[in-house]
Amino acid sequence: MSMDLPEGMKLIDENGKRLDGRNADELRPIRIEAGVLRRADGSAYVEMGKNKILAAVYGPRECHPRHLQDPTRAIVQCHYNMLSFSVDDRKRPGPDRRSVEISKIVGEALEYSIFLEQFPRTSIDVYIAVLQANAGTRCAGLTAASVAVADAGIPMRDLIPACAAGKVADTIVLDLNKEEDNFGDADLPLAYIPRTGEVLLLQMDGHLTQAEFNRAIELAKGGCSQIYAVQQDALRRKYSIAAGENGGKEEEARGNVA
Amino acid sequence: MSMDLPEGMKLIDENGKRLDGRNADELRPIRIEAGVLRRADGSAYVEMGKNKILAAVYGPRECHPRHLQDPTRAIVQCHYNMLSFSVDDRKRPGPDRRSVEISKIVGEALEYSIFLEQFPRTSIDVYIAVLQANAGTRCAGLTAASVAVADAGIPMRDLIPACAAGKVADTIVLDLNKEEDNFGDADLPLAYIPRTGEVLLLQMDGHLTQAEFNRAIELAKGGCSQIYAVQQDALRRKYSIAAGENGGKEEEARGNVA
Amino acid sequence: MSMDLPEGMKLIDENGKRLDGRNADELRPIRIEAGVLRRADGSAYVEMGKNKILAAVYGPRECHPRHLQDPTRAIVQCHYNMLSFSVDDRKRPGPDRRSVEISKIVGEALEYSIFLEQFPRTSIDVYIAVLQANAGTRCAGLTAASVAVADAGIPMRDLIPACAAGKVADTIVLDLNKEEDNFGDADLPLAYIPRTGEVLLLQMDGHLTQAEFNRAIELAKGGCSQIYAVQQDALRRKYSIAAGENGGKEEEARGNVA
Amino acid sequence: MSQRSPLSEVKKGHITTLLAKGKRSDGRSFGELRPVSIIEGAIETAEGSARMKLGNTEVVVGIKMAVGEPFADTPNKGVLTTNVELIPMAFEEFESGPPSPMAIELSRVVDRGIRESQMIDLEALCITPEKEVWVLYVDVYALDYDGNLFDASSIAAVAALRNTMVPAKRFGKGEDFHLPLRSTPISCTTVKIGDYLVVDPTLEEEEVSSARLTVATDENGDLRAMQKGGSGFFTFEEVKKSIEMSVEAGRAIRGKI
Amino acid sequence: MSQRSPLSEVKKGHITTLLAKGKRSDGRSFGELRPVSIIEGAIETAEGSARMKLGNTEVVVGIKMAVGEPFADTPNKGVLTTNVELIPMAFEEFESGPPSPMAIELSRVVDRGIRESQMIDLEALCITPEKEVWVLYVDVYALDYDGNLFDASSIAAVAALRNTMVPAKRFGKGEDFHLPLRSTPISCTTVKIGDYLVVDPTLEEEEVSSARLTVATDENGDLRAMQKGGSGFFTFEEVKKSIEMSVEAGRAIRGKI
Amino acid sequence: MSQRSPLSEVKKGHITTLLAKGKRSDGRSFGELRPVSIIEGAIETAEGSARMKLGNTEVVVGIKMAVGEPFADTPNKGVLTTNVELIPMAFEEFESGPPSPMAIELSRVVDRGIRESQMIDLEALCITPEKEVWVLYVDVYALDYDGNLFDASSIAAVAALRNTMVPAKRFGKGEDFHLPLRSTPISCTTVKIGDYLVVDPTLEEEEVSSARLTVATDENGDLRAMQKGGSGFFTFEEVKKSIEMSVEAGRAIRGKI
Repeated sequence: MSMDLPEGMKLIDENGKRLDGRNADELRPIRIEAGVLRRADGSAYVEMGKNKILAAVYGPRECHPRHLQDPTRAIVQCHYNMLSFSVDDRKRPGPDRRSVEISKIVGEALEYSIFLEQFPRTSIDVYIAVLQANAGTRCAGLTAASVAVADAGIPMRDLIPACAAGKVADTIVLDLNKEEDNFGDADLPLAYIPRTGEVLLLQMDGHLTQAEFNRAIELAKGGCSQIYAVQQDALRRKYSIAAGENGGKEEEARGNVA
Repeated sequence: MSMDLPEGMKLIDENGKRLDGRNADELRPIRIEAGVLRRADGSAYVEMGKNKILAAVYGPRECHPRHLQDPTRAIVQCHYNMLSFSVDDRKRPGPDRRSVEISKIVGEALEYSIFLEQFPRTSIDVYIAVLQANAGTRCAGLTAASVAVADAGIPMRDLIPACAAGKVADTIVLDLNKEEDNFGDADLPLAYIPRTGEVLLLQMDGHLTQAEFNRAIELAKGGCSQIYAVQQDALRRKYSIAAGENGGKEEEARGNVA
Repeated sequence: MSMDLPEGMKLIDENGKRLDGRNADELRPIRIEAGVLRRADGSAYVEMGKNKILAAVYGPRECHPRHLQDPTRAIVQCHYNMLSFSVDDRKRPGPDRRSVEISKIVGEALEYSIFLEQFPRTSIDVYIAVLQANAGTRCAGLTAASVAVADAGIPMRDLIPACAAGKVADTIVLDLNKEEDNFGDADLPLAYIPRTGEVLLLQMDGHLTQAEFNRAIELAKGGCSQIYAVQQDALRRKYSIAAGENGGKEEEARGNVA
Repeated sequence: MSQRSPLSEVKKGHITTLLAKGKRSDGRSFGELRPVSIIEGAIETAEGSARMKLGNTEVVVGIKMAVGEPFADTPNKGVLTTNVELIPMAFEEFESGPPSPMAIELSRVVDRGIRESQMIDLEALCITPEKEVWVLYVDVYALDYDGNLFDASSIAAVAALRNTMVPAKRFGKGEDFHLPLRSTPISCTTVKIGDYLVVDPTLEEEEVSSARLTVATDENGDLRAMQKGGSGFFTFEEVKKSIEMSVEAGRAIRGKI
Repeated sequence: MSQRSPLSEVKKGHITTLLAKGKRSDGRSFGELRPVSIIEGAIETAEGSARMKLGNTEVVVGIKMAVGEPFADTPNKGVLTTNVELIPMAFEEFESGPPSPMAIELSRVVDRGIRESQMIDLEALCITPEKEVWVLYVDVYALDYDGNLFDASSIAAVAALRNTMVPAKRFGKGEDFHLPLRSTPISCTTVKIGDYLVVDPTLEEEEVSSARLTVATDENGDLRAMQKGGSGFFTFEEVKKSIEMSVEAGRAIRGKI
Repeated sequence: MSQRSPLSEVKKGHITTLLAKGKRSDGRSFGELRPVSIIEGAIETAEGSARMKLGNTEVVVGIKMAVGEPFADTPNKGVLTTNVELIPMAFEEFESGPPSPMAIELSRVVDRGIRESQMIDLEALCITPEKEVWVLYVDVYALDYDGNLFDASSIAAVAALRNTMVPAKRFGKGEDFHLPLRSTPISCTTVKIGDYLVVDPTLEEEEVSSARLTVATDENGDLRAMQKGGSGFFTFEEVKKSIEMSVEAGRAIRGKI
């Protein structure tokens, strides 16, 4: 949000198209695959525009460190991690403050979605690895993590889709990409369960009037609904492939939402 | 002790007065309030010249980390902490080596004053926060911490007052301020129980003949006696206020020693 | 291995002599003393050329941290440590990555030599301090540590001698010194038990044909055999001195292998 | 908020019963802040400072400035660094050592409240583009914790910034001047307990709440930053209600700094 | 490898029994690698990259470059930094936090395989001697762990280096160019189980093995780096046999990158 | 000193009984140091060094120097850094990792003994004011611990400084020269056991003592640094007696370095 727009760059052109050709209310292409890792109990891979994100889930398993154990339910420990080469300037490996904050709010959203009371004293460990980043990684990461939890067979209330809306060149748009995030006016990530209308993650940076806020929320809700369908589809494919004993080809199993 | 005296600065003027107008054997104004925090089990606030210091005590409580537990008595864990903005150049938050050393020697002095045998296996945790520093913070911190321990209702042998003496421009003086500490020749912090003559903290930096040392000790003893009276007064006020059910106004409860 | 040879420096002269006057197959002078520290359970001091190395052993003793405990046998925890002033440019105290790697491979070699099954749940802690370094410290450190383990009276399969061979100015040589290590072409540290022909440590850096490799191995084996004799001698001296109740003078007890 | 002991279930029951009767345990209405007291300029060694009580919650904020280098991607802007320290003095569960996730979230929310609202004219803190800019440290310390550190920290930070003098003279950069400020964002936090929303929660209320929404608004009631926390959910109706309560409560605070 | 549970004794018995019959539990011959798949250039934000599967073991490698200062003792050479991260995503026993000894050994062995083989022409990465050189970060992340990270990491790193473009334009240093490379070292690891030697061990095989030998060889079959690990021993005969197996298996890999 | 096991109560009884008879368990008188041996210049890679035994306590000190920047508030003085490492080799209770409070107190007391006594002419270590000065690292390692590391460390550090050559040639700053020194401070430590004061305590004596006083004196018997430790007390009479014992014992040491 903090950078000055480079000379000559137009975030929205005269036809209302964005830098990558999208309309204001359009998501970037999204692809989700469930069950991509062998070692983890559950896993998922998400490509959303130029974001490439892996999520893995281990658990419910013995809780480490012990003092975090809750005798009444499982805890969720979420670790969001940007790989060093996922951004333009190399990031030092290991968690920075931004990662810790994202891990916390993504973990809280996941907590709500899981029937934690069924697994007292255990930990459900969620690892999100951002292989390539292009704005919106916390939402894509939560989207992936939720599919990975389902892939691990952990009983859930529902899947959690997430995406951002924001304000760019005085226009409220859906799903900001990197340039829009850098040079835009506001960003509003949302995680929301379409079936129940529950908001599990909500942040806002920048400057929005209350009317603009309402419009942004509407766009983000629409985005979540689309992503929710892709999440369900990924799991269905995984299970049908499993049922058909690898009869389906992976290429066919890919879905796009334009 | 290590800096060169700026040109034209006179630490002691022709009338024997110091930069802040004090005589050689004079303390800075000191004010102590007991019971200033709600959450802590005991607390105290000390202003001594331009030093502003808070102390809080928690305990006796379960000992963390466990391996420090002593089956025969309580342990004292003291943490001296200079807030980042308490000095001219911002200090990075967190303990540096100086803080660790001060925590150790202040904690050892407090240990002696507490009947530790009454609380085996527990920890008494003492936190000293320097909000504004102007030389002499370890003594003012110990002075505050001892009042906070008393305010927590922990059985004690006695209160511990502390103050420094030193050598400035060839003169032995009481209670060095920042300029005197920076440009002086010696600093001698002392914690001493006037009633029993017990020395609990003693350090010396700089250069003193044995005769100068003896003179400095005499001044510091006198300073401790004055501070001891202010400590007692702070506790008396706190208890009389408590007894009078907040009948006294806080403003009246402040005392000064000039 | 990575530095360019300074102009005019000849690592091997026209007579086949090395910078320090040695022949290609010659070790640096080596001296070993067992039992040099009082507090440790076992200890040894090694000088090998300009390397000066102390090793100390504590244990078998209670295993810290606990989670490393093995109910079936002792574990070996080895810590290789270069003192800050042991090299030309001061090294920051504390382990760097190189130290961690060396600790791991030296510890693994020692593990094999000890009858670990006799001491379940315990830890055998080995500390190697490099006081002065001049290439070959991992081998000299392992050589010292093995004597220290024996000095601690811990039941062992055998002593472990170690030394390197390498390639310098197109010649395969034994026991590289600092200049040869810096400007040479390959380095091959080896730990090997002459009696059984067992290889316990083997690394190689640089560039060797397979024929050169075989020649280097032969040289290193010869070096190990010589060092093995010095190790045994050090222990014999220690025990005979002990048996003779300090009747022998320390100076006489020193041995050299040229 | 993460561990639920049986005790807190009892507490929760009691608090929820009261709320159902329209009452809070300390007698406030749902949208009412606790008493606020702010002492500005309390720390002479700082360029700006504020010691603030919000009910029994107390924080101290000090601003320090120095001359440093700008970030490569903002060569003509000063540098802002915000840090909240949850020192163990303030609460028995705060620990020394590296900052907890709670402290990091707090730091980042306070930072965004200041940064994204563009409260500070960072361009006016450029001395020589690409070379020298003013670096500004906002350090918040919790001293006594009884809930709602989000608002206590944010508001005290804003108050401290408002009395900050840039120490130009000390650094040989001309005369001291007031820190160049623009808007004054006010942060206000609502928590959800059962189905009820209350502003400025005490620690007891925080412990039994399921979710938290912090909203920073400016003089015009525009939104400048927002952060939902906790593992419970809000409906969109509740989000809107929270925003309204925040704007309202923000107005009350705005007069005091 | 350090702790031997009763379970692994049973496993070891089973695996050794099979080996005595000339078989491995996944059907491979002793000198046979698992199926290899390498996707080069998978990461657009990196200067070079490779995602590699070796059986069920998966790693991703990204190369990042920047302009920096040379080391004082190599003023005319670029700087190479290699790091292997064993993130907990890949295996239930990997932990967050400072790198374990296993991760450090891996990093250093991968680094030496590249550095000592002089694969990269580091002198061609000097911009201005003593002042500016290219700094090259080789970052390896384990994603899925089923044994033999030594070879997966080394080979993927080599593959990533081979598709690396030096981002000269982005740093104002002329046109982008291919990273200047010389030889292509291939690393191959053999482990000893009982008295048997097998290449490219699975995790199960690693857990029952007593010793490990990693050998990096070049196009000519010359040795470029070697690392023995584990608390067991090799005889010299076994060392030579391992080298032969490594050269052989290396040849198989060499065609695939 | 912090934990009192029943064993140490027995030990304390025994040691105190002996002291009441005017005896110490190793036969020394109350004011007598243990045998001292100092090997100066033992480490060739250091600019100066000393390996010292004080009874069974052994330390090694190395001095390293480099060219660096002065501190802003002392632009014309060299920089002194003192560090004591309590490595686990020396004692079963010493641990790897960040320095313990004991190690930090030791480092700072050794540092002050050197710094406040103005032993080193730091102004003579200025190369170019505000730009370049000599940086001096005094690194003390405990090798074998049998009490009184305060004195062993301080005295060995002083001995090492006295044989230090400034490596000017290696840094292109002219000819090497002796480190410019002024006074020679000698540190001596007394502990209180029951009501008795003894110098140079063994580990056993330290463990049963209630308080410690370290006093650094110069050639004239003037005081240059002092540090009381331990949770017991001294009377002023005892402080004066300790100073006398320190001056006396310091004189004995002074001849040996």
